[in-house]
Amino acid sequence: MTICFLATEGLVPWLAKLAQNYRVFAPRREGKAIIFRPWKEGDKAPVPLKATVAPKGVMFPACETLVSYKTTKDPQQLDKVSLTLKAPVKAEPTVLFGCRSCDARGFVALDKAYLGGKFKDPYYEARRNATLIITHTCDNPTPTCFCTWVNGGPASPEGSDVLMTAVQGGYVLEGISQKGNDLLAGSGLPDGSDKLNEARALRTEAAKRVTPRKDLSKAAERLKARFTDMDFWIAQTAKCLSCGACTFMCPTCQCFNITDEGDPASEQGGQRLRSWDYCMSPMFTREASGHNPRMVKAARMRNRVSHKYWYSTEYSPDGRFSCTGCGRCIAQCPVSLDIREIVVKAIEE
Amino acid sequence: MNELNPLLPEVATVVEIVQETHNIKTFRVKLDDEERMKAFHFEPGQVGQLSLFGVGESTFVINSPPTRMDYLQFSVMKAGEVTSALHKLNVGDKIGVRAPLGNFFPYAKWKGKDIFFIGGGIGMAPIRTIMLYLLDNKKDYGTISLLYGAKTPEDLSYKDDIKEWLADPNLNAVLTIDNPAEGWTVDDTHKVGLIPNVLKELAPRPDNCIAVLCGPPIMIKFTLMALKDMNFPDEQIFTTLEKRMKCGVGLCGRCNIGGKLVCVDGPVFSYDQLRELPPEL
Amino acid sequence: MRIGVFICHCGSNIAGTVDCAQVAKNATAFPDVAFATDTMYACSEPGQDAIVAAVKEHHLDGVVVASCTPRMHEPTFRRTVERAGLNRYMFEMANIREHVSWIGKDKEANTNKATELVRMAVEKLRRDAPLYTKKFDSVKKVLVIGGGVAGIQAALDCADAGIQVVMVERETSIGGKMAKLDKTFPTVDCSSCILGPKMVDVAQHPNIKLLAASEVTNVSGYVGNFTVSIKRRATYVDWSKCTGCGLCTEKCPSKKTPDKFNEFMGPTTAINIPFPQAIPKKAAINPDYCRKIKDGKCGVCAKVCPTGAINYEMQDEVITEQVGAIVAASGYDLMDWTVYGEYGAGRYPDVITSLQYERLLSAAGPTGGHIQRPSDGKEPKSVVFIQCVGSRDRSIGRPYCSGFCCMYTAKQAVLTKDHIPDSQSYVFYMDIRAPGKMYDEFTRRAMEEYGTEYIRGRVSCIQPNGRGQYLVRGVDTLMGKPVEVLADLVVLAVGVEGAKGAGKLAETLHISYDHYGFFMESHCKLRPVETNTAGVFLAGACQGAKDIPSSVAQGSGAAAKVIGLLSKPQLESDPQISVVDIKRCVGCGKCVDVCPFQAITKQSIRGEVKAQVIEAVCQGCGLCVATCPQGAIQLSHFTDNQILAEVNALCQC
Amino acid sequence: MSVLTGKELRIVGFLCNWCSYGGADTAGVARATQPTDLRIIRVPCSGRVNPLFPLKALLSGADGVLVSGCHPRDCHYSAGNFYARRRLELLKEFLPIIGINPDRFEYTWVSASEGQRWQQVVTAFTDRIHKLGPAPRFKDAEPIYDLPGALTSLVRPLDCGGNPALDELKQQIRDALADGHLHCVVGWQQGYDPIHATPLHMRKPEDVDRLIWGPFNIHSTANMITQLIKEAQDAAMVGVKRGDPIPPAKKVGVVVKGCDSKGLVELLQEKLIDRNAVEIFAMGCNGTVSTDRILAKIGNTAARVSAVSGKGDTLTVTADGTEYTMSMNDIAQDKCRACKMPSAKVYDHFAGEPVTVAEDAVPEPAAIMAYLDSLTLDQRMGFWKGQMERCIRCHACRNACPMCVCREVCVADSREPHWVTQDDTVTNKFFFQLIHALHLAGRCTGCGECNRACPVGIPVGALKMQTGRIVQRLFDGYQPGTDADAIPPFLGYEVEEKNIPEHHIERA
Repeated sequence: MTICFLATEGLVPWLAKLAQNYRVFAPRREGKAIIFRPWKEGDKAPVPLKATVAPKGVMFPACETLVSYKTTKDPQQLDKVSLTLKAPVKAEPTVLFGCRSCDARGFVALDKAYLGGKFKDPYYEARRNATLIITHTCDNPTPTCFCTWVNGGPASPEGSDVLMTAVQGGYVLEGISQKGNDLLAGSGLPDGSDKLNEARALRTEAAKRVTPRKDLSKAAERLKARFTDMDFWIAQTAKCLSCGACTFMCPTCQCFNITDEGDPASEQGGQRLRSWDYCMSPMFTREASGHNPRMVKAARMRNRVSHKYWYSTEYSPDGRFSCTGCGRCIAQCPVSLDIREIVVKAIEE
Repeated sequence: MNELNPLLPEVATVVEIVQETHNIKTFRVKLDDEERMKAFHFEPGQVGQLSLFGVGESTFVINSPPTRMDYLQFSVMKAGEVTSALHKLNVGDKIGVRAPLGNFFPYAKWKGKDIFFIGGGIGMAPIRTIMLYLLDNKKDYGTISLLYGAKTPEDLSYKDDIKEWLADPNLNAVLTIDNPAEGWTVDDTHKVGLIPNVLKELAPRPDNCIAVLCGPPIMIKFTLMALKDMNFPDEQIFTTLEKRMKCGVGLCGRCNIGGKLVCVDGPVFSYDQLRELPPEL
Repeated sequence: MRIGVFICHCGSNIAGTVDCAQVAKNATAFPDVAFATDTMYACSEPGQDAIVAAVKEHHLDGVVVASCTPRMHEPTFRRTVERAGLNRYMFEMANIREHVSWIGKDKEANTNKATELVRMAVEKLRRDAPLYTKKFDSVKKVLVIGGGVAGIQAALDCADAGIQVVMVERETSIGGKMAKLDKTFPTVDCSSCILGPKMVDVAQHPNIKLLAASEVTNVSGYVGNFTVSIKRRATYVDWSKCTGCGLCTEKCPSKKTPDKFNEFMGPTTAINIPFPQAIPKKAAINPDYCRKIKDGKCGVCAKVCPTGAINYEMQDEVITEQVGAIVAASGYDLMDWTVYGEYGAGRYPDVITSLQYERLLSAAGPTGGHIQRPSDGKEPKSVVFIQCVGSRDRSIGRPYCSGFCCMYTAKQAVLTKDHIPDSQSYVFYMDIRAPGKMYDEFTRRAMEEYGTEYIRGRVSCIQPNGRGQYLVRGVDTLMGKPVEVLADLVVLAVGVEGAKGAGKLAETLHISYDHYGFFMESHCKLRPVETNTAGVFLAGACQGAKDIPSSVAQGSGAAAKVIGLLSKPQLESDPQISVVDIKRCVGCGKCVDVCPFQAITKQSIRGEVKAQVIEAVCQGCGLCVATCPQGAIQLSHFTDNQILAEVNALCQC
Repeated sequence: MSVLTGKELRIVGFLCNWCSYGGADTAGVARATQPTDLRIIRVPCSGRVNPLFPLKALLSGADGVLVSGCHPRDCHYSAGNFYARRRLELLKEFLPIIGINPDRFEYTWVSASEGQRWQQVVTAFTDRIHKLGPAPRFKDAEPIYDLPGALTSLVRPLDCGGNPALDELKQQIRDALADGHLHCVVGWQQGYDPIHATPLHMRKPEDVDRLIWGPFNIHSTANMITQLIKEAQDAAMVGVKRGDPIPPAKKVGVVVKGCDSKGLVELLQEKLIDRNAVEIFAMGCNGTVSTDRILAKIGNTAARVSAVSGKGDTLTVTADGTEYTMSMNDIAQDKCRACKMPSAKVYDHFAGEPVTVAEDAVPEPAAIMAYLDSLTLDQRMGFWKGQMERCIRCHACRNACPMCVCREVCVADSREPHWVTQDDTVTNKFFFQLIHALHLAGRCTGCGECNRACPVGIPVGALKMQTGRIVQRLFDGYQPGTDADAIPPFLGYEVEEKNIPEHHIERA
């Protein structure tokens, strides 16, 4: 394991160096929000806080082209039309800088969904392989954070290539994966092993500040038992607005829509787009016939909660939740709906 | 399927269109890449995604059997945006195909058994593929029967096939329509009545018999009840599920029933499998 | 889809400034276009046949024609594609003549513009769906608005064809302007002698219901099924009892009532019958001058009336009629000539209008047919006629020619000489416009036989000379020198405009009108009696200045259109109407609130409220579509996606 | 298609078939030479022209858009142009807030006979657009990411102390619930910490114990109402067979602040809810807070708040063991600073005394509006570009809006009509916000829920405030949600619009 020390004033030059070879995404403040944006030389140091929106968009953009399509007419024979399809599966070398452990762990959950099944998602895979994740371990868990409840923690290394912990005068960088170690080894940064203990102490301190842990080990079993308890779900969901804030903020929500936009016969052709979709929308499962297996929002909430704490445990070989406890869905919910409360109630009541 | 990119369709050409009923058309398509068409392999019950670029994609069962590979056949009932647009296609038009997708009927396990097919309306499409496949391999199976029902005689698809089926000595085919209609003479093979009722009349024996039923949800519901009344065990009843699908390859997350994804874990389920799933159809 | 595109040259009308072949070539690149060509005259028989042939040969399922305005030939080409076996709504037009070739000469820009308009039409057509008309019954009754000679002709022709007619006349008698005329040109025969019998026919025709002293206040509905509200003004005389004996008018003490029929050339009584040949010949009280109604003191007429027809308590009444068609024949009025300060702006009593002069000439007029100056009753010996007062004068915003003034002025000059053989008439004119049959000959007679002195030039001013005469100053532009004429009487040929209140009537009828109150015909040459509102037709001078023969001809023309329309057993509805997508409708009812025709109602489908369009009532304005926030109601053929496609065809940055 | 480079600009016209299209024909017949830039889209009536069409054109590259219809009173369809006049005037006055020069959009009336005038209109408008030059493109604007932090002054003193009438309110609700005629009552309870409240659905009398009232009751209860009424109706239908008479549904109770009640009134105005379907419990509001402002005062967004107490204008927050005191002046929500209706005027129960504001009190313009007004057109375009870049299209703004009743049939998700695509270009994302704003024109009660709900803090409410300003000016101070009998301005018209002048392009 390579351990380096990066002085506070060395951060921006180091990022500038990275930016020469990678697209660098880092959090910056925009209005009240903190957003991951491409970082360029000349930009300020990234904000050392949890971003408002999880950085999953770096691997799984809010909207991307799956297939470009275009038809071409034979000028000699106008009704002879050929169809050309292009699938731009490509990824630039990328560094995701300054996400939290909960964000990095989100990619592990997404890996299960996109790379763990019968078919792999080549778009995600390409970007995942091309991306190096430098995680800024968490030093200020918020009241909505609950990473420790879902087997994570403010400094969980899962999903990260490099862990970075703020210490006196700078940062300790620890290589976690081969990719991460290689990056640090070639970085020319001084050794930081001597600061590792300080970093560890700070992390332990941070972990203590996470909202006291509740035992969710029975979640899958209890949710299964609750499935038909509609009164429970209606009561828990009453205040939900059915918007997509929770799912779009979420580091693990994987669902997407596919739509064709643009006319194949037009000069510029069209694109088959993949865009984020949200299971709280009544449109999500509505069929052409009008039939909708999840017509009421209670059924949709049941699906969302069950997916995260029950279904995912079935399809993940390691039985993990599809939730990293980042708490964004609580903090950013317009009605402050608390998913922790639902799961705990489902278990306890 | 494109091995590298399961979301990238292959270009295909519509070679023939059959108007089955007022709202069902059958499309016969060929992949443009002849090599790939030759190498195309699928199992009965598997589905394909047809793309009409600029409109979208939709899932249909491949209802020609794997034993007859001149073309891939899909039957499309007009319902939403994609199916309506498909209905406007002409022979020679280009579409996209992603196939085969999903699981298939476990016909290997059915060897030596009697098979009773029950198809309602557009649900005849998945039945057609497995039934023709089994008929092409008749020696491996016992009695093969078909009960195919529709609202009116005009709503019966595959009219050319039906003539052959009624004449086929290897198949006991019975047709039914919901209400009496002019020109529909009731006899041993032509009935009037809802599928569950006619089924009870035909009274297939449950022992050593596999029941395969496909059709609209309401028909499935009552036919299942009828089969249970006739003591068909859960594991001998098979059906196919339909859900709103987008990716068809287990990624987009909307066709789940509990932890199962209909697009990759289905569409074929036995009734005992279904009972294990959360009740969210 | 397989679309065929046809670019019309329209001879050189389009091809002169648009490269039609290039436009056709450009069109081949557009989506779904399977065939594109240019054609000399798309609307001609070979042109249409070529379209039919191309549809069949190339298996087209939609056609775009780029030619003139769709307001002209859209119906033509719809029939063409129907002949080719397509639904007639699988057709779009691009207007590359009125909107392109005729308004600019830059061939490059025009060609580019035409290409884009074709592109828009193609994009719209790609989103068209076949539409099917529905049949509906029509009311076999026509409303004729205005009882002048044009309206009378239209009413009689319709009535003779067996159609019920409701004739609405604002005044208490029909007859219109023609009834006020003494003689008519060029034959100088008596106006009331030729009009009178027709007026009587109206009164007596079993198929005509005459509503005088009435005005149309509201029209709703649509072709074949209009509902018309008619306000019948209180005349204070029960016409069912009035015999028209005239006793009341003899005894009426209020003898200073202005006489509208006589163009205010003399007073009349508060209760009167406007003229002897009035139809209906019934008395009516002018409430502004009736002493009983104003002050409650009098009641003479009630006392003398032998049938007890007088009713001072009478109220206005509103009548509702159902009709299938409407003929507007509201006629003309003279413009307000007092804007001419140089002619005295109305201050000089002996400067009068030509229509007032007609009343002086008329034996039934206030002077009994003797020409007397309004100021002193003397017979004028020198009469000056001034032409084009309020016609062809841009300086007061009246650029158009009133058409018939040249002729009646000649007539009046002739009649002046007949009445006062020792008189001399002068006519100041700009040009003499006498294009009708026997017209020019007539003006020649006025000059040559009757010695009328025609002076080509405008009058710059009229000044009283202080001795009871007027000094008329002008320029003789032929001689190139100033002219002065001393006149006893000056007659102004005042320009005409749409009748007072024509604008309001047009709004009631939902038809267009111009600045001058003239109604807009559907096509200036080919559809002169139709309007753009189906079922509403025009007759007479309400459409533009017309003399009697033209008004009569147009009255018959309008009648022919009405007869043609109402003789069909059923009418076909325009299927370009609104359609509700009940899956998207949330039942908020905003469409119901804004629909100008009450064509949308709420229905309950499985307990949920949804909007429903009443197909026969919807007129296809699309207001509901622009109102529905979720786009659940769409206007067939003008859907949001179609208009968006047109926008997108133009704007893609 | 592209414009003829150097010669032409992109000008789109929407002309009604009966008058203006005919007028353009008449001009053509008269060979009235005109500039070639204009492309005409024929529509049946100017009333068909949804203002979103011109807006879409302007956002997609049009340099100018002209709408022309029949003269007022002369509409082929009687009244289409009366509605159009209001809507198009709204659009014209709306454009500056998004950085589009309103001169680029014009509407006028040309009759079929006015060929000459049409020539003048086209010539003058084309000339005007050429003088303005090619329109700045939204996608090319220089983005501005900052937001103004200024606070406006309070229109009345705010108070974060308890309301003594709360017990009275609770008793009213308990009694009503005990009576059994209510499906449920919506109010507020404490959320996951003392500075976060969350909606409370009271179904049993004992649920009422959790009801709170005070500065944290930020959510609009009006938002929930249409769905709850539907829920109550569905509940009544349970067990009812087809053909049976439909039993009456239970009422839905709702606890309201003054601003919430405006939402209800607007819903009543639009006949979206039935007055008999709701039971309104009201109490005077002394102002609510912005949790962001509280956290900013504490100086740590991760602060753990253990207690709050309010007294008069001062709020004391205990966070991470430290007490922070703050004034309502510094932490109140923007809408409360300008609120002139703290008490509901339409209610069934009112607890305590209504809170009032002086009739003549004049609120300061919202800080965001003052800020936008201070920017140039280009900067405003850049501002929206910068803000909208971070929009993730979660539609919380829409779902939190009490007036957005389209829900699952919202045009954001529809392809028929296809107003917005799934493409996440900034322009496309912004267009949805513009649709939302224009759909709310004359309806938005200013509850500010769209702003508050936005997880990434985009001030989308400013777009609606712009429509609010226009509506107030055009319709004599009209305030949506204050009169249940008033017709919303864009669903009505006056034959003579006293505040909408006729636009004479040809004389420009």
